[in-house]
Parts: sequence; structure tokens; C-alpha cells
Amino acid sequence: MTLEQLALENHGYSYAFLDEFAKRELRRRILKAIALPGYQVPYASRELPIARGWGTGGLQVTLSLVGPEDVVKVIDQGADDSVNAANLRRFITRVSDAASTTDATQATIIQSRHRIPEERLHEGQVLVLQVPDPEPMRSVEHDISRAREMHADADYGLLWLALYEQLVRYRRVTQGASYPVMVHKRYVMSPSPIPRWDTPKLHQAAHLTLLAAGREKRLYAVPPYTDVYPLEFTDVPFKVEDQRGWVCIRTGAQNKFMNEIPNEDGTSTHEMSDTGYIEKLLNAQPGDTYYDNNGNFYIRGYIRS
Amino acid sequence: MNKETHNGHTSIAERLSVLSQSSAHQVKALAESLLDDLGVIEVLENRTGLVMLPYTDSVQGITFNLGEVLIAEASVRLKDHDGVEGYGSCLGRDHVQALALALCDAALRAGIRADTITAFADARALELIAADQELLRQVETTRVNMETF
Amino acid sequence: MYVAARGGEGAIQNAEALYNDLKAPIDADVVRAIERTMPYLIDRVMGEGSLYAPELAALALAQTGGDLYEAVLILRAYRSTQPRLAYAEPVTTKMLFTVRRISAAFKDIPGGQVLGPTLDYSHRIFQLDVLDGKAAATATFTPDTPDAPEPVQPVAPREYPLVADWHRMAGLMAPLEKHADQDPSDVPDVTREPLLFPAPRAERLQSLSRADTGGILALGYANMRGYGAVHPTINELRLGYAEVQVRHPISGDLISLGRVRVSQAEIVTHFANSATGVFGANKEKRQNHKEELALGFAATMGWNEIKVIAAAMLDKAMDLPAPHPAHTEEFVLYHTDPVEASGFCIHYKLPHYVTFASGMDAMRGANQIAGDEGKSVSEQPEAELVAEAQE
Amino acid sequence: MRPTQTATEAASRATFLALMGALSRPGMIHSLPGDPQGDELRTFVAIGKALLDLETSYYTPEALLSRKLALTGAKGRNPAQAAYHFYPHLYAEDLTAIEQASVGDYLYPDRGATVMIGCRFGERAGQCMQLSGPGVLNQSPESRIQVSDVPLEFWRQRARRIHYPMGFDAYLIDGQKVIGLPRSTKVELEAVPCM
Repeated sequence: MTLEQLALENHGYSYAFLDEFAKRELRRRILKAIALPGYQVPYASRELPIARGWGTGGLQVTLSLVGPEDVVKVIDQGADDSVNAANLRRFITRVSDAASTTDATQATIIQSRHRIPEERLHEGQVLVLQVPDPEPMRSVEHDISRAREMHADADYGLLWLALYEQLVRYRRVTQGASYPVMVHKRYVMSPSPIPRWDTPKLHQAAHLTLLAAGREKRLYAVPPYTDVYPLEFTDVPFKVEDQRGWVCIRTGAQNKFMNEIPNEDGTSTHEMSDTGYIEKLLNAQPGDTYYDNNGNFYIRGYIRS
Repeated sequence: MNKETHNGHTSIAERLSVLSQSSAHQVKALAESLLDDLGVIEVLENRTGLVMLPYTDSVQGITFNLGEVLIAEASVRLKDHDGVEGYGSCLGRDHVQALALALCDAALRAGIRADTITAFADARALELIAADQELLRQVETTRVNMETF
Repeated sequence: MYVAARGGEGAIQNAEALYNDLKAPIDADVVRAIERTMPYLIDRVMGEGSLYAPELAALALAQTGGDLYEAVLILRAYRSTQPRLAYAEPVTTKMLFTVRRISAAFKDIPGGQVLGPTLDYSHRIFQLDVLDGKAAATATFTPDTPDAPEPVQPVAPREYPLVADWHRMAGLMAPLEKHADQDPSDVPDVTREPLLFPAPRAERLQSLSRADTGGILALGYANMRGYGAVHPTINELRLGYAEVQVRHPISGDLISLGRVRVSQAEIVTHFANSATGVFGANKEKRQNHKEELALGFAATMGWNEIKVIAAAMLDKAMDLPAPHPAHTEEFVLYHTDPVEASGFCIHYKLPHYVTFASGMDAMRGANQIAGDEGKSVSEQPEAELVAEAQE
Repeated sequence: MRPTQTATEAASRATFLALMGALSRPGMIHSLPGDPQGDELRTFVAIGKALLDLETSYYTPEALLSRKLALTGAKGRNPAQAAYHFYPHLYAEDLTAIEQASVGDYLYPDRGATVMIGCRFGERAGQCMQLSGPGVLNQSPESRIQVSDVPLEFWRQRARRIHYPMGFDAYLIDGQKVIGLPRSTKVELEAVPCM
């Protein structure tokens, strides 16, 4: 027997990278977030071997949920194969032994940056959205302590005013992605920089959505079957992106969220942003989608425009 | 190690401190030479981890966390010697060095080859003190003569 | 025309391989050489990485080709995987094995001014002989002491009194408040609880300790140059070694694991209590309006004088009732974390075409309305519109 | 780097997932992992292991459970300070402790306590309740629950103490089964049994 033989093996890294203390803290905070839909829960936010701002908030949530039997889908801008999505998927599966898929309906956990899949998610699935800035009022109040007081007072006057000013100046609301929403009639929330096309998908959804900002150290949730409404004026309804007439060059599909790809002659080609859905359309039978082929949202009357 | 002996007695803790700061190579060799006399060894813990280093603000006197220090640590039990336990830790990530320290600690507590360990530790203590003295001698040469500052 | 279907995975792996290919390979000797020849660089990485592990800091630098932010990130991420085993005994300034200690406030101070290791008075001239292979750089210690013919024999003290204690004895500064013994696990910790404002002083000092040197310097310099109301003097600056002492779990005795390099600075300003608005942090407790010296403080792991001096000035500036925005606590502490700031900066390299498309849609919509009404929104500041429309 | 999950890690995660599922779908019964034949404190201990460590605190009137929860490193605290309350049986006299449970404040409502209550589900003598709020699908079977062994006064107390977003969150536990009642769930007592 030598000293080297006697020494215990030092394997260095925990299951799913984070140590148990970190996971327990995240889990405690996730439960509070679910109990307070749309409310930003502060959390410690561990450093991961991925740069801050590259999805470390979402990644921490995923790592606190994931187990070896999970099937994980990771997307960035709707694509499974974009470099950041590929890298995060490689990391998650490497540290957890979970399987991965590009099929939104087969995944148990979907981590996403900037998109919600076109196919309707179902009960039991968890959508983890990466959040660069959790504060919907950042543009009108940069002091986060003051913004927190405004949330406490449900004082969203400045935000309404900002939307109103856009109307006066441009005759329409010019907010693009990250369209602010009211959750369970209490908290205004940033849905993360998803396009307005995806915003309605959070309303009365069957799945659980967890949103996390690693750098800003806040996480929040939209439980299943919860009211989520975009801020809109009675006479100026909320509008999704107008992509009518755009046809996906790969599938011929219409009325799904498209990427616009510039051509050299100044025109544009269009392609669906959700690559998992493209794959399914080409090779299999896709499930129900949030918007039908005519662009109607599945909950009738929710989008008024 | 800068603590001088009290009344000529050096405690186990003081010797352990010296051992923790001795070269990994030497401590491992020492522990290796003890193995045959220690009987069955149960390694309870042997890992790397962090020690938070608190610091005291000299202005308001409050304590804050300066940062963490990487250490390796080990706990062992000597099954053939009434289950005497030993603990060792050192700066850095060498968990075998920590195990060697824990074995030295257990041996000292069980009174096994205590003379060997003590002699080793006392020799290292003198080396550490000498190194400190040399550094302080060098530092003294940088003292500013106030008339020329 | 398509976004590459399966190009992502291969490209990222090849990109990393190319990065490594464009620098020389590393081995244990290279890492050891970095650790031994660049202690100040190692200290900066460890201080900002918030982890004292010289060997790993050297490896991080070697692995990243010396990209400082990448090296700090590796160290920070490694922390997340390691359990916290214990809390060491709190280090106090008086216990520091001090090798450099100066004060700019007084010509002489109890214990004296000791320069220790420094390049402050060096002429910044290349040692070109090293490149020519003619001579090794001054590697051995040969004290140059013209006014002492014999080599100096006296030994410097290892510990020194505090300059601030002299201020207190002289009645120029409030006596140190007695703080009840605190369980180290109860000390607020920014790595365990998110920073909320106003931050407890412990969290402020911890944040400064792990802050980005460049960020702290920029904000500190803005303060020094004129945006701050503080006119500071360095009260005391120290470099030294702190002993890491932990409790032996069986005997309960303190054992020392060795020493780590630390640096600390105090800066001092006059009229802490005056009506000019320069108040000490515990202003509520000082109702007598006696004029006092006010001190700012900072410390960090490793020897990094620029950081602790600038941070100590910011510590003082953040106490002002209405400081410049760049010296408010929230602004300073949020914007000087090296991992967060650098990570967010480089995240802009990630694709943003969904948000950009959403913004384009809003702009086209607005343009169409304007076109219908006979004027183009393009005449409006377009960049502003897209910015508003994006995240 | 080989990811290996220890049995403890796996149990903690499974317990957490059950709690997360229960809180996401109030009224729906979720199953906690573990041995269904174990002692009656087992689920409370398992929840303690999944959620507690030295960074948080607990309160329980049950001495044996308190000793077991202390092993997690969490601080035993009085009802007003404890983040997690554990009541294997909720007696009328425990309501004074629940009365003190933190409901957080307007700035930080997440500081409200979490309360675990042992009870029985689906017994005919139980109190029938109609649930509504986030996670509750209107007209779904799980929107009505029947619970016994909880003092009636508790429900009135809960309604009185919760001023959304301030309030406490509750889990009802019957053996291996758990129902989550976040503060966002509105509970209406029904005069007649559910079944």
C-alpha cells in the first residue's frame, strides 16, 4: 500500500456541474418564483464555464432541473444548430448525460434564447428562457432599487407613458422584441427578447416557463395556465410582427415566424426561424402549432388586431 | 510558522502547521515511511475545496470576505489503533499531500513514531524561521531614511 | 442562402482548435514558469477570480494565451464546482507579515516607512541584454546601500502598528466601534446572496476586492481627477502575507496552512463631519459635529496596489450623500465585475436576428404609417427607432 | 469529466421536481419519491434534505423531526424567523405559529415562508375546496380537493394572512403524496363534500 493508492480519487466536478448547495439555492428560488408569477426573485447566480451574458442564467436553471433521463432541446434564435445553442447543448449533455433532441414536443426541458417553438408545448414540459435583462422598466428607470419599489407599488405609469409616447411620435407602438406583459394581473414582466409573435404563447400555456438572468441575478416564472397579457391600449391593440405573404424557402410554409435573408439584388428570401419545426415538416407529422396556417392564434380573440 | 514554542513545548497543532507548510515532496516521503506502522487506514475524506478568508476592515472594524483559498484536506482513522482519527490540510490542490498530513496527525495523536515526526517538524520549523528572517533582512534594507525621502 | 444546417457544432470545435494552434503548446514547465516569473499577473487573476490558487491561475493564463478575462472566468467557474469546507480566522492588518508599508500623510510614522518590493522608483528602461543573451536580469538580491558600508544586519519587524490607530489616539478620528464576535458564516457574502442596495459594508468591500482592476481604476481616476468631492491622501498602503488559519476539526486548535499575498490601502480625507456634505458612513452616530478625518478602505487577494488605492477612494466617494453618478454604490459595484462586464460585452457577438427582425418590423410599420401620411420615419433618427424597437 | 449522480442527489432532485410540479399545478396530486412503508416523518425529512442547508432556516413543533432537520445544517428558528415550517400534524395550537409565519414584504414578497402540513386527501369526511388561480385549469378535476386533518380555522387564517403578492406558500402532504398551494391560489370552502 502506498500513499497514492490510499488517496481517494479526486474527480473534481459534480453531477450537472453545480454543487448541491448551488442547486438547492436555485431550487428554493424557483419554487418562490412559481408562487409569484412574473415577480423577479433575486438569486446568487453561480459562475459557469460559459461567459456571462451567453445564457448562464438559463443554464443554471437547466442544470438544477436536469437528470440523466431528461431529453433536452437547446435553441438560439429558433435554431438548434446555431453556434451558441450547439455549445450549450454540448455542455448540458456532457455534464448530465441527458439525451438531446431537436423535436420540441419530445423534449422534457427546452432551453431557449429569443424564441418559443411554433409547436404547442404540453403539460409537464419546462421551457427555460435565457434573459439578458429581467427588468421591463429598465428604459424608463435605470436604478434597479427604484424599479423594485415601482413593482412593489404596481406603479407602471412610466411604462404606459413610454408606450404612449411611441404612439404619439410614430403612430404605433415601436417596441419590437421583449414586449412587456402583465402577469396574473399583478407584475409587469419582460418575456425575454422573444419576438411579439411568441408573446401570446405564454398566456394560459400548458407548460411551465422559467426565465433566468445570470448576470443580473434574477429569476422568474410563468406557471402553466396563467394569465399573461401584453400591455395594450383599448383602442390600439397589441400587434405581432407583420410577415404576411412571407413564404419559407425550404418548406413553403407561411404564417410562422421567419428569418429575413438579404439577397444581393436588394430583395429578401425568407426561412422559418424554428429549425426543429422545419425538420418536422420535411420529415414527419408536426403537432398542433400556436398559430394555424392562416396565422390565427389558437386562443381565439386573444390577439385583437 | 512563526509561533515560537511555549515553555519549550510545541503542541501538535503547531507541528501540524509546520508540516502543512513544508514541501509536499518531503511530507509525502515522511508519511510513506509511516504506513507500515499505522496498520489499517480508513480514509474518511480526501478532497479539494475552498476556505473563505475573512478580512478585517481597519477603518470601521467590520469583517468581510476577501476571497476564497483553494485547499486540499483529508481525514483518516487508524482502525488498528483504537480508531484514532487524524486531519490534515494544505494550500493548493494536492490531495495526496493532505492525506500525508492527516496520517502524520493521526500518528502523532496515536503516539506512533512520534519522535520521527517531531524531529522532522522541528527541523522544518527552523528552516521556515530562517527563510522569514532572510526576507525581513532584505525588507529592512528598503527602509527609508527620512532625511532623504 | 440557408443558415448552415449542421455547421455549428463542427465550427465551434475547429475554432477552439485553431485558437490553440496559433499559440505554442503548453506543458507543466510553461505553467510553472508563468507562476514563478509573473507573480503580479497571477495576483491580478486570483484577486479578480476571487480564488487564491497560484498554480491554477498560471494554468488559466497558459490555457487562454494570456487573455485576462478568459483566465479570470476559468477560475471563477472552477469555484462553482468546489465545496466550501471552512471559514478561516479573520485576518487583521496588525497580524499581516508586512513587507511594504508606506504613508503619504506623514513624513515618518510609528514603525517607519518601508518600501519593500516595488518598481515605483525604477527607471522604466528595457534590459535589452536579456534579449541578446548576454546577461540574466537582476535575479539575485544585492542590496545597494551607499550610505551603509556594512551589509545591513537588522531585521525588519514582521508586524506594524496602524496609522489609523495614531489618528484615533490623537482624537482625529472616531474610536473603532466594538463589533460583537460574528460567526464567519454570518458575514454577508455576495457569492451566496445577490447584491441588493444599499449594500452592507461587508458586501461592498467584498465586491471591491474581486472587482476588475481596469474598471476600478477608470471610475477611481474619474473620482480623483475631479468628479469626486473627495480630496484624498494615502494614509497607509501595505503589501504583506496573511496566514490562513483554520480550526482542526478534531482538536479544535487553530492550525496554519500557510500564507497568501494580500494588499490593502487606506485613504484619508479631512472634515468628515463638515457641512460640505462629506460624511462618514456612520454619520447617524456622530451627532456632535466635531470635525474628524474620514477614511476609505480596500483590500484584495494578491499584490495589486493600483486596485486597492482606487477602490479605497471609491469606498469613500460612495459614502457621499450625492456623489457623481459614477461613484454611486449601485453604479460602481454593478459595473466593475470583470466576469459580468466582459461576458456581456462579448455576448453582442451572438446572433440577434430575431430581435433585429422584430425591430425592423416595427420600423417598417411606422414608416408605412408615415408614408401614408406623406412623411418618412427615415427622416426621424432611424438608429434610435431600431434601438427602441430592439431589446 | 464523467457525470455520475449519487443516490442522495437523485433523491433530492426527484423530491424537488415533485414539489415544483405540485406548485405549478395547485390541486393536482404529485408523488414524492421514497419508501411508501417508511415512518410518517419520512416525507418531511426528504423535503428537508431537498430544500434545507446552512443558508436557510426551519421551524417545527415536532422534536424528533427537528433533530433530523438539524442534520441538514439549517438553523432552527422561531416561527416568525423560519423560512420553512414543518407540521407533520397540524394541531389547533400550531395555528399561533403559522400566524407568525413570514409573509414577506412588498419589496421582497419571496421572503414569505413555506409551510408543509401533514394531512389526508380524498377522505369522505374531508373539507371540500374549490381552487382557482395560476396553474389551476377551470373545471378540471384537480380544481377541487378534499382534505382532512387540517383545522378549519387554518383556511380562514390563510385567507386572512395572504395579501397577494405577500403571503406564505403551502404544501399538503399525505404520505408520499403532495398538493401545492402557492399564495396565488384562491381557496373557497364548500359547504358540501366533493364526492
